[in-house]
Amino acid sequence: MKLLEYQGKQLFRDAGIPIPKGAYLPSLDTFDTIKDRLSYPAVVKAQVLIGGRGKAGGIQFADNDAEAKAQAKKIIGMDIKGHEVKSVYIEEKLDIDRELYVSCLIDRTTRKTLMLFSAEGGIEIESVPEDKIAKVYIDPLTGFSQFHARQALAVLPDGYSKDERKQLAKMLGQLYDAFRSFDCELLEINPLAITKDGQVIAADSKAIINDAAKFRQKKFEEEASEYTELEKEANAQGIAFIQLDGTIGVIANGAGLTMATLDALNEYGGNAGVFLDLGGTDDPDQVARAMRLMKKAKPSLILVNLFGGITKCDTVAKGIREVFEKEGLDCPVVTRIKGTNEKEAKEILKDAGFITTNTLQDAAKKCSELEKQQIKEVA
Amino acid sequence: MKLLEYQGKQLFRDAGIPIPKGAYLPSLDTFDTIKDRLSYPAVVKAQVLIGGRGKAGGIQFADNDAEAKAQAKKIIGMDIKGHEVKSVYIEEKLDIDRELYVSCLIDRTTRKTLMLFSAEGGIEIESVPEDKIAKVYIDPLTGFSQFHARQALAVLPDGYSKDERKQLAKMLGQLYDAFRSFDCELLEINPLAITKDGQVIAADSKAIINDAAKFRQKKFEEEASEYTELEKEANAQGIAFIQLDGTIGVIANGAGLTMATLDALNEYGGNAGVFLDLGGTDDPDQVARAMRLMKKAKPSLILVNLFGGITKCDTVAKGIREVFEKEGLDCPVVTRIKGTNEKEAKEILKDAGFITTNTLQDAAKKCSELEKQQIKEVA
Amino acid sequence: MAVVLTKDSKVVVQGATGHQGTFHIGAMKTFGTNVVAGVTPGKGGQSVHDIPVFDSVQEAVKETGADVSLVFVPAPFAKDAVLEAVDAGVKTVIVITEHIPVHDAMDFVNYAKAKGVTLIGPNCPGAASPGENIKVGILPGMIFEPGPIGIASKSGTLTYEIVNALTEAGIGQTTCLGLGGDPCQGTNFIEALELFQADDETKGIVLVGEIGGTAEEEAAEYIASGKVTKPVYAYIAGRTAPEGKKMGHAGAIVQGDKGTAESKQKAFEAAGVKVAKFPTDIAQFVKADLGSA
Amino acid sequence: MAVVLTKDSKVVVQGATGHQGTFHIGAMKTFGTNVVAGVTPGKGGQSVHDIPVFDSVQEAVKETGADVSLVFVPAPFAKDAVLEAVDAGVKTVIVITEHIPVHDAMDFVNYAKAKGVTLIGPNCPGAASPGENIKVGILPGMIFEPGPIGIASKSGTLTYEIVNALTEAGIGQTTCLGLGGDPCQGTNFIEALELFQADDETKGIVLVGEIGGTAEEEAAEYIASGKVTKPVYAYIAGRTAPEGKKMGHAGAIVQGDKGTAESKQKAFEAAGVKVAKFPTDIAQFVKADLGSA
Repeated sequence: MKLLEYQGKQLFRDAGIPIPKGAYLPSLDTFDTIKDRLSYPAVVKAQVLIGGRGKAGGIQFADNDAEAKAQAKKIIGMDIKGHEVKSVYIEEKLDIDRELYVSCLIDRTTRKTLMLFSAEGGIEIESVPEDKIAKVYIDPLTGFSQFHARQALAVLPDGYSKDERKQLAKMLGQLYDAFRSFDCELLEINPLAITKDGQVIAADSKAIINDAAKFRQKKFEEEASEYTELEKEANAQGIAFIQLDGTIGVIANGAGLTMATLDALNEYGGNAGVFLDLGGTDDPDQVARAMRLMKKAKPSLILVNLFGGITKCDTVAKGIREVFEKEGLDCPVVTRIKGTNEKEAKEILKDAGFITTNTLQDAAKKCSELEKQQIKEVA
Repeated sequence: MKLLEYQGKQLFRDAGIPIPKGAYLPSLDTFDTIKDRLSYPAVVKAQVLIGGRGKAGGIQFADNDAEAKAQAKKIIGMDIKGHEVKSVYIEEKLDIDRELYVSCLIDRTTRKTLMLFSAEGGIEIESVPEDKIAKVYIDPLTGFSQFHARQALAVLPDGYSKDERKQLAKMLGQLYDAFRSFDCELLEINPLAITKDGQVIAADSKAIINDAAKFRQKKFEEEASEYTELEKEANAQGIAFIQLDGTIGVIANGAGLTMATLDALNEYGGNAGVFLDLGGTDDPDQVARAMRLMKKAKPSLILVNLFGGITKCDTVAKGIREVFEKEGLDCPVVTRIKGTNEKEAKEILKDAGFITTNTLQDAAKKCSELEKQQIKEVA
Repeated sequence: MAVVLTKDSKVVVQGATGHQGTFHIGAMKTFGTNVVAGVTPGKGGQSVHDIPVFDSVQEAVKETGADVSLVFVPAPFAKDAVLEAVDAGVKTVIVITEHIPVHDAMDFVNYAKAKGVTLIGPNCPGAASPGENIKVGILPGMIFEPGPIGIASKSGTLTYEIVNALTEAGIGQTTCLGLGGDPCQGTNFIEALELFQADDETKGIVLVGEIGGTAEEEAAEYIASGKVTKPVYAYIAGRTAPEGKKMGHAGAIVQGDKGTAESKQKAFEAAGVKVAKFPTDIAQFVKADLGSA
Repeated sequence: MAVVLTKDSKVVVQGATGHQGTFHIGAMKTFGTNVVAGVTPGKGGQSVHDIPVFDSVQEAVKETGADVSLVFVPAPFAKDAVLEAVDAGVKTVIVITEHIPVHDAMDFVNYAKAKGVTLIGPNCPGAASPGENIKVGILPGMIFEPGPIGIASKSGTLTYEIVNALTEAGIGQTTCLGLGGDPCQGTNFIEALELFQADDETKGIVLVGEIGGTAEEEAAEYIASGKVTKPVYAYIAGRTAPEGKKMGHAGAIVQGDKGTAESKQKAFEAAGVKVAKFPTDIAQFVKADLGSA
């Protein structure tokens, strides 16, 4: 779950990390309720889950309430790279002297927290030279210790005062603790600002909360989402469902097998429109729910690729059959079924008019041919 | 540093552990200021660092303010096993159904925290049969986890409700966290009470805070001490100084060597009155300060046993000489000096009239003989 | 021999009395696995398929000498279960549970590693050594045959396909390790390669990777360094996955230009690893190199 | 050979620029110790006795290949220093600092152990292997001679007495390990016995114990189990210490009837260990058994 900037700032505040004075404006008509929390000059910032909002006009300045409200009005409703702006965050404009960068993320290789720190902030970290980024690995068995802060601050050039270094070291420890206690996958401060009067302060926030930890992270609601409505519906049902650019719906059991099915389809020129992973289920009801989601995505045809292990092919087939019989399927279905109770599954689906194939390659080839035909027919 | 019961209760409250309602009465004349924090029936408890205060009359009951004040008056000033009662703690009398036991301590063997838990509380844990005590080892690398609570609660007999088990599990986790965050060497709840209405509550407290962690544990002041006035003075100067039953003052460098010197003395029938470890110092000023402390303890004679390694015997000798010359020593001194700059040290002390010996055995023997002579002379 | 699991392994199942635990204790016993104990707190004294259930892993280990723990415990309690198993002294922990918070996984993976415990998973199907008559986890038993190939995989069903194709081609397996599809794995490709390289019976190694992270690239580097002398074959799922989407597994995500199938394929090929276009091609590659077992 | 420290050991000193650090870098160099680096945060680029000082252990290890760290860092910062050394990849950490909070010591002792790092101390004088020309810590160099005796001790000066008496009696030492007088030790008597038992050059072992804890009793049990075949000699300080008083060392305390010298002496004697009444008697015992070296 990605947090909007203002939520990330709340998270920082809870962690003791200094943030500029500011207020969240969920909609224009509530402006009066936040007025007394504003201080000018102020920045009015679009709350969207996408970078580059400044260039897109999503960050504006204001010197008084009237201006702030006018800017908010201008920004709310904007479309920034496909993201509609629904709200703004208004905060005091900082008198920034230097912009730094810090983030925590999960390093898969070492299986530790990786803290990146650089004196070059305010830009994408990818554009900063490697030798100007400190990479600090933090073992979960010990947590953050002062030597981690020293390792990070070692990349600072001359000209940082003792007090600034002290504030930074403190903030790094707080960031790590927040990264853990809020179950983050990413927690970034960019820019990490040092003001002209020497205050170290988080000028922006980027936070991703680990979806698997949502059950114990209830403080933040998902206010903006990159998921489509259908994807959200699927998530709620515990089904891995992703909408893609093409038109063919792919159903398989297991994430790896589903990806492999997409890949095979692509090899033959097919274009997948839905990734639907049944996972380990062979509960016909769950399969039927998945089929219904697939129908809603209106695929031009459906490719079912099953490998039955502990999962039984026939019970999966029952779920598919049920939707087919009771609710109908208005597109061709290509099946490839292999493994446990393969024969029984084929028997169940035999008079449904599905196209049966024996290998993934055959199934993918068949689908691609059908898709080309459909496109021709439409044309 | 040992905490008084009321301080331990404050520690528990900070840790979220339920405690009875109560108030600390540092002296009788402040009774009126705590009146509104009392609830009756109440228990008035002597605040001393020694067990068995109940049997000694240090725990009394009261049904109203007048009785409470009267009981406090009776208890304050009492002598319990050599400990003068200076204050009382007055708390609500619990309607106790069952008494349990839990403690955390440092296990030297495993180098982990050892949690002891038993359904048999209210008595010394030493008198509880081994098989009724759960011993749970907690690795500092992981901290407390629910399986530790399950291991502890496994010794509970039948008859504990699900809710009671849940309260207990929670309290064990809180106790462990408090044990760590307050740098304890021992943290004990005995009895851990379950009231007739099913509330789990800490009815008493015993806490020892690690002296080495005092620099970061400033919440609690040392209100009662087992140390003598001279020992406290020595502690404040960073000198290991312990008053013992005998009359011979022993000075050596290093705790092990000082103990070995006491032991040798004892082998020859001598009775040590002071253990004074100079540690690794050879700063003449620090040695002089140590000698002055020794003088204040009025030993009948002084045994100086030095082994010079990195520490130089001559600089130690200088410190001794300085006190001897400027302030005088009114008892015989027996020395045994060995190691680095042994010769120079002997030279420095040669005309001071000290008795010099070559081995620890000789020195111990000589001291014991002198002591016996002194006793005879007095008699 | 085999790696991780041998016929001497004694298995305790954490989360034994749930639906999944009960079913798979039966399936494992059928396969020949020496399941010696189950654990479900509060259900000590019961039994599942004649296997005694204990309240704690400590007790189970004490009473039965179990040295491998299989964890089916639900995600919120999985960390506690793994720490309990490690402290109880088992040598191997296999975690099937999916959707475990990633910081919990980091905690227990690092703790297990520090204590010298081999951890497989989380979010994995388990492991099987067919020649030793042992499988621990949820892998289907009928696809395996004893033979010379070691398999390490991030994906469940996809691996079953590949193993099944190997078996159908007459090529058996020493051990199949399901490493799991989460970002934080107890055992990664390099560690699996070390195990298989050291195992005399393993003559060839199959790696089933997918998009996300750089474990495949690191494995390729390890192979290229000369530390692996046995032939290695690979399949990588997710060549057509779009950027920024988690493809069913928490770890299967291309971020910017990082974690792409293309990068992994290139790295493997540069290290002399044959990369298959379709999962079942692996069996043909191996057969061509080794002949049928 | 010797244990823990050999002539190949490369030493980095944490807290190099303080009074103690500076003095002992000089003393160690004189003894022959290969001190390769110092570390004091903020003082990187300086040097002490011609030894380069770095800002971090990581940097020191990278630049010099140091594999032993000696910690003089003040107590409040000692935990951070040890964690830094362990993460920097050294194989041995020797902690001289005294008065370290016991929970800090538990943390770093467990972490070092989990990472396979040998930790000696805290609150110890260090270690010396005279035949390898190396001492790491604050032990006086002139008392040592190469020879066949291994020593492990809870006490500093007392050990110097005993080593000095051995040397004067013509009996040298393989390695002398100062284990420290704190309740939580990185290396205890049993671990020291394991090391000395495995060292071919060590022909006899001296343990210098004191009141407090049960490390001596456990060592006695370990010896009695037959795992130590070399002769063991012991001295125990604190026979006359009163109950409940910490005798100079944080760990030297008799609590109730636990941790008494009597109990330790009995346990040792039951295990066949000769226990000396006076420190210097040890040399006579060893001489009688082994003859002069």
